[in-house]
Amino acid sequence: MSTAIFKPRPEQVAQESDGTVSNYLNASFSIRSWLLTVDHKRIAILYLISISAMFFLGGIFAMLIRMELLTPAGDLMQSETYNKMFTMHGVVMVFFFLIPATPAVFGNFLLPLMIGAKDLAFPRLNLLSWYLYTAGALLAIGSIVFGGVDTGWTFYTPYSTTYANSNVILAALGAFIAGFSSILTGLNFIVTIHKMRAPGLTWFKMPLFVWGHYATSIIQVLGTPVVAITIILVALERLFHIGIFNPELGGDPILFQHLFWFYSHPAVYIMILPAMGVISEVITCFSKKKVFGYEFIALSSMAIALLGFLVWGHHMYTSGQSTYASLVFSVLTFLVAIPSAIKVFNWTATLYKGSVSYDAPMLYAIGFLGLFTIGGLTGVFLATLAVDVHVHDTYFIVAHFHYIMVGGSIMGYMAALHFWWPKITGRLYPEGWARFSALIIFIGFNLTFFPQFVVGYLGMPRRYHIYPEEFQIWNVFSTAGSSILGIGYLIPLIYLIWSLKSGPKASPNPWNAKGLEWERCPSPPPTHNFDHTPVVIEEAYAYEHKIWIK
Amino acid sequence: MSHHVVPLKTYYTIFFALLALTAITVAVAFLDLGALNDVVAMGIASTKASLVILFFMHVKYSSKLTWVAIIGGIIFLAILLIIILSDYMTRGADTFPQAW
Amino acid sequence: MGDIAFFPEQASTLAGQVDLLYFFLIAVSVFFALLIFSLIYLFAVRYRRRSEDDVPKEISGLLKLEILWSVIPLILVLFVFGWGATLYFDAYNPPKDAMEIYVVGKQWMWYIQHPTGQREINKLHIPVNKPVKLTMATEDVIHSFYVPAFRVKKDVVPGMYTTMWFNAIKTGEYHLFCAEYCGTKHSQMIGTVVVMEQADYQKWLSGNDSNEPLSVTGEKKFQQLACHTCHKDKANGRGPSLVGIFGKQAQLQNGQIITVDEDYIRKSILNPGDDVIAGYKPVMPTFQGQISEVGLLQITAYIKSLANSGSK
Amino acid sequence: MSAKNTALQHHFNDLDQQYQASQLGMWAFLVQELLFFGGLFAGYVVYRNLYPEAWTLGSHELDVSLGSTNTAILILSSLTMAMAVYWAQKGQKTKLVLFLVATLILGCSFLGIKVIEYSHKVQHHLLPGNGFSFDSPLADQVRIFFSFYFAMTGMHAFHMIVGAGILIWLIVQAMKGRYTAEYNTPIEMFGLYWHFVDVVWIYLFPLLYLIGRN
Repeated sequence: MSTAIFKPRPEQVAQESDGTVSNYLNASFSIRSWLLTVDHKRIAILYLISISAMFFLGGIFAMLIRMELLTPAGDLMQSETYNKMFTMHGVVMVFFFLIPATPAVFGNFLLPLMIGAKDLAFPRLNLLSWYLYTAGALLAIGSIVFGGVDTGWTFYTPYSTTYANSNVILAALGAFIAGFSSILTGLNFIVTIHKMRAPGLTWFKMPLFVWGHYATSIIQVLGTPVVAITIILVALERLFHIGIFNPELGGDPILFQHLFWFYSHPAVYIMILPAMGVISEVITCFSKKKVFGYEFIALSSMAIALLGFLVWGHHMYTSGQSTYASLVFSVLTFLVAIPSAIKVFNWTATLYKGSVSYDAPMLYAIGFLGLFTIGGLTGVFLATLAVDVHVHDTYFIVAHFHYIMVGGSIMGYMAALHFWWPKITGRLYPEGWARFSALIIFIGFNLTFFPQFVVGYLGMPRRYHIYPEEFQIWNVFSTAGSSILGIGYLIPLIYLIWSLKSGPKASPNPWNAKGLEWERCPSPPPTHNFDHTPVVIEEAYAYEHKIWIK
Repeated sequence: MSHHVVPLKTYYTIFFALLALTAITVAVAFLDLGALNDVVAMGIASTKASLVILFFMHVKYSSKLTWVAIIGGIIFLAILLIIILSDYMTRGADTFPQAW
Repeated sequence: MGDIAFFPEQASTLAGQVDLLYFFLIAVSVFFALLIFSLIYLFAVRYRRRSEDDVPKEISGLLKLEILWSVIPLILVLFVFGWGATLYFDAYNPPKDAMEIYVVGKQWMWYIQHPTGQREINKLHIPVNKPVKLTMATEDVIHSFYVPAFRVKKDVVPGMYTTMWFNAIKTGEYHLFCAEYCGTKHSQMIGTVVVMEQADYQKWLSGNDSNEPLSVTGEKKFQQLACHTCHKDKANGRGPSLVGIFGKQAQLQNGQIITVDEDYIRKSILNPGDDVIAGYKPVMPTFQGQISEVGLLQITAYIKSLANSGSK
Repeated sequence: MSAKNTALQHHFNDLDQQYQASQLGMWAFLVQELLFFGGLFAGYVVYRNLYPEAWTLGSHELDVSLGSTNTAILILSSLTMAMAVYWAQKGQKTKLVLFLVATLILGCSFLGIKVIEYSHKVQHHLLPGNGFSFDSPLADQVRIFFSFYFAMTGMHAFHMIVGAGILIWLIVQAMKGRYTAEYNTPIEMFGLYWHFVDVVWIYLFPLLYLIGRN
């Protein structure tokens, strides 16, 4: 019986009738056709490769940090090097993995398919976005090679502008250019969703994946430019000492924090909203049920996007910002927590009276639900003024945002990777290994980050190379967990690449899912997506209706 | 597919209105109105800006979506300016009444 | 030390209240987390897929339920907001009678200056059950004075004084950390806060009374920098008389009324042209870069001592 | 008409959908630019509140006559740009090219005046950085005014230079008869960009040149 679970079910494997119809992958094999492609599906593959590379680069920095923190003394590396490790871990993971991950890979690939369009609104702009991303990534890698940057991914002034002597400008420019890639992707999605929906596809019939990306794109377009100009001002200040952020010349370092967090808090919603879109798709498909409260989930994505711009000050409660402003930010932060809570309740209610199956994507989705709930609840701790005064800049904060970013955003990314892998590559991944890796990642994650809540409340500050002995036990748990987590992420890399060559060929709809990308085009889809533009007649996730077979 | 074509005459009237407003704003700047100077300067600048946006950029005749985009952008710019200013304005008021 | 720590000591009046709020939040979070996890587990097991072609009943949503789980969390969080805000006010509004201590953060060490003259590095001796107010400045980048056992933390921002206060209720030695990343040795910018009984504290004070009170050093620096040539005791000098002005209201040239506090004195020494007192010309030269933060604290202490002792 | 389908890109159903997509894309881009300049305006607002006297001193160093002529030039270039769009919609190629060239000339003369102003500032050691000197106790704060002056007008001039470059490309395309009454979207989109740059200057002029002139 056990092997049966891990063998692909008959309807998952491609029948002979599908034959080797030409698709976007075997349309042509020349390097030029890949590097100059304007097909949104190929650009998504380019992003998948470059993003996975940056993810593992960031992961290496994470492992080095955790190894250093195994012992209270700073015995693995100098403090100078350690500061560069956590800075580069932050910069690579935030700007080059979490922000682009789900939108650039799955948004690019699936958005046109889900709304019945032939491609995104501006295909050439889409390719430009990938080149901007790659240029930014190369600049960041350049700053690592030339000696790294040690200001923390937040580049706080006046340290980053006056006192740091590492290549701050190189890393900041990398983030600046990658920011424009994010802006152009967001712009592309907004126009595509508004203007290129298939006939019959009204706003409230669209899949929630599309709603999630619409809300994300609004944040990308409205938030990223403010950090772009802030990075330019930091570079000007560092090169010419123009005095804007330098207190000796009359500048105010807290202004930098305001401008930086105006973008960087909505940026965390850029990271989580696409993952939420993925979770809505996966949970409905694997419980074979319409999502519970469709409008509430869709509108709470928009509420998060808009309210997300009002709350950045909760990063600055102890920064010398006025008490009045902290009060206002605290109230608004509590308001933005409500839509996230609504989403979690709605996803849980979707399982009720469903027919739940535990394929790998569903395991990741349930993992997301659990970890995102803990992440969200600890966020309430940080919104509370009095508690944040104690835990600000300690490992409690590190644990909170890793629960949201790794537990939420990356679990959602892995769910998407496994759920749409047959559609993207036309191959089935080994189900057994996938479930095993999901379990390992879940265990490794909790062992890594839950002890950090404890040591955080004990008062261990962030970014510490050396710490008092009584915190060691929690750091040993955390380092042990991180090695399990590291292995957990390597396993999918192996079996997914393995499946490219020798995985069984996938049928157009291996999960019997609803959605244009499953019902109306083969896997992998042809370059022009649909032979004739589909007409949408049914609600989203109408699992009571017959599944279309292309 | 002629998107709304604005007659030349409108362009000329808007052009002269903009020049006149520029002259006014420069003239008013030299009068001593105290704090009112900034308010007047911004008022005139906003009228000029809305003239350019409505007529030169055809927004007066464009779809509602364009209006939503513009007003959305202005609202988010206002959020940035007002909330940052609210911090600086209340810096001195840290000693709140203990009665809280 | 060296054994396993599970929970930080509660060594200040604030610590108990913050922990109470913290436990309340844990209780609420555990309740909601368990509620959600058990529901997920229940539904996932109860409604697991028995055969490939069973078609579940379609439920598109329930408005009442949606409102329920929006309003209840809203009320809960607003209650938590209120509780957190009141504690925040206590934490960041020092009582009037608090004992003043000056702290200067310098790249990678804490320099602590008692008004009675004692100077310490990375060490802070304070009496138990006595509110202590710290006025903090930094010579270079942003640091953050953080004592986990007191549950208080405040960034030290260059260009302005930041203040915080605590009232230690348990004697002993507690960790002092720098919580805002400030460069290479950020993790070595640590120290200990030693809370002593009143008697031991007096003995410690007299033990190392090696140097004179802060205000005396301040007066020497005031003379040495020739401030007294313009700021005379009576109001007949080119600058306003500084006798008895600390803490009082003063009118600026542009009619604005400000209170003369440490921040105003510091800003007027570094940017004299900025807020000039009404009736005086902006002729005072800037002392930017000539006086260290410690020197500024000494002069401020001297001007404060002029406030209550009348003309010297 | 052959021009019609060559201009229509494969993934759009018809030219109107393509036009609406381009227009929405352009407006999203302009909203993003608004926030980009917004960061600078936020810094301006904060520092003008912190150091009002220094900013008045700094503003008095600026030449109002040059500033207002520049404003007039930019408004005129907005007019010529709008007329270029008008004639593009009418399909009159020669008039279109004429007004595009006029807009280019006006844009370049605006930049010319900026070069004059900047060189005047550099001679008077008002360029922020080590060379900056200003004889007043508020020298540091006046330096912050000038760093915002150069950051804002510099970023605006950069947008003008990029605009001029695109303008040249459009003129070449227009001369080749690429734009007809049916298909002139690039001209109209560039018009939106040019008017946006003009709107930014409409705010920059009073905020920088006309502070405390009484």
